[in-house]
Amino acid sequence: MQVKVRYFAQLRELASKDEEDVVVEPNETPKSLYYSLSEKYHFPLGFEYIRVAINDEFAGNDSVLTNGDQVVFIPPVAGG
Amino acid sequence: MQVKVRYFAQLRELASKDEEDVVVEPNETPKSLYYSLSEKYHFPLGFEYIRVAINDEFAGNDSVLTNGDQVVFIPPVAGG
Amino acid sequence: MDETCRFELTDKPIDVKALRSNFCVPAACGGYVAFEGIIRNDNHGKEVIHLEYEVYRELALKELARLTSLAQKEFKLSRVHGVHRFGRLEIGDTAVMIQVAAPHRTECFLGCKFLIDQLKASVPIWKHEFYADGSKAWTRCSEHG
Amino acid sequence: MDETCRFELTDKPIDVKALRSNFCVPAACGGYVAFEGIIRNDNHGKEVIHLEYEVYRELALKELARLTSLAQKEFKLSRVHGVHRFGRLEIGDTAVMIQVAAPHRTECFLGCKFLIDQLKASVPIWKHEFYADGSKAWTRCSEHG
Repeated sequence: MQVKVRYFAQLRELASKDEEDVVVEPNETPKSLYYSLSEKYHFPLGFEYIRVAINDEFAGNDSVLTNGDQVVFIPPVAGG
Repeated sequence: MQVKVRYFAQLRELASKDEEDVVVEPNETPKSLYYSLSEKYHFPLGFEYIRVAINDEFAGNDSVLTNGDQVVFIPPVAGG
Repeated sequence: MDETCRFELTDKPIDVKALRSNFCVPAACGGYVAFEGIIRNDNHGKEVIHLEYEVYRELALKELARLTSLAQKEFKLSRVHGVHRFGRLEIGDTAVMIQVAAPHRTECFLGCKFLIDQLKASVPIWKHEFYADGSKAWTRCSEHG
Repeated sequence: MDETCRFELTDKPIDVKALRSNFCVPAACGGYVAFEGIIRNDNHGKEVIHLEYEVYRELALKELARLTSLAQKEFKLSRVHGVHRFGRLEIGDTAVMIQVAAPHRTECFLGCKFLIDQLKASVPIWKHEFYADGSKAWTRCSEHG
């Protein structure tokens, strides 16, 4: 199965792209996906600093990805 | 000796004047002056609701009036 | 009190847009907070038609200057401007506007709230409310507002 | 969320005077509070030249709507308007403006502060700071500001 990952802020810079399709295992969790991308792109932040959004909604850390999901890993925010 | 009393808000309305000169005893206190005016003009507020200003400065309740002082009895304020 | 902190009295309408324009936020400031107190049409269930503020000008200006200076020190405000109107005001008119700027936002909120709270507690200004039923009253409250 | 409460994103300069004009304070409201977050020239001692805000638009708008609705209920606000800018901003530019009106002033201060505090904590907006020494950084802080 496949999900679309969108990147923002420092993760976007490190991945050098705004988004990409990624093939994942059935029942893959955001955490394991994050760590595999993190290895590829050298993301400096541990998963404990990341919030996850799936299909433009905040998602729990125990979520399970399904085919076609859009996933965003949200590094610490700094609006205002 | 004599002091000038200025009136504001409901005290001004009840006294029907903005100010007046009042003859007082030497060592008269704001409290005794207030109660004598209160009797004359039927001020409804006890002295415990009043703050005193002498010569355009807040004054303590234990102040003593001196000749030529300007005295204001300040009913509860309601700015803002 | 230096020029960066000022609190005035006026008998003219308060032009909040002009006052915002004239309030220059220093480059070291990340936060700005403004409070406006506006005449509402209701006080504890009585319909207010208009009202009149009366002020003991000499002492009010001294007390406002003292509070402004105190707020500046206490909350490390870089700039404060306040103005309170007196005379006759209609529903919807601005009675008071307070603007503050500071490096950080928390101090802006605290400093601005301190100023309006203290103003209501100690500055010799009185409010004469005129009601729809023809009655009128010198209001006293300061806990609501 | 009804029309009286709105929080937007924009890539245009924030015109605080126009926004104040367009913010109509209901007749039952005695209090109005505005917060402006302004780009300052210094972050923890480093001289900032300019910065860029990046936003995850879809989720940011949802989260801002949730917070605005929550603040309205929690603090009984009659009206809320907020706007956050994104893209490149210079020193002195307004990054965010939040206006609230309510019957009483305390709720105005609390509601407005709640909104900016929560915005900084949870809304997916990021700040890329560019410094005088040529370096740059994605800032993280939310406790100061």
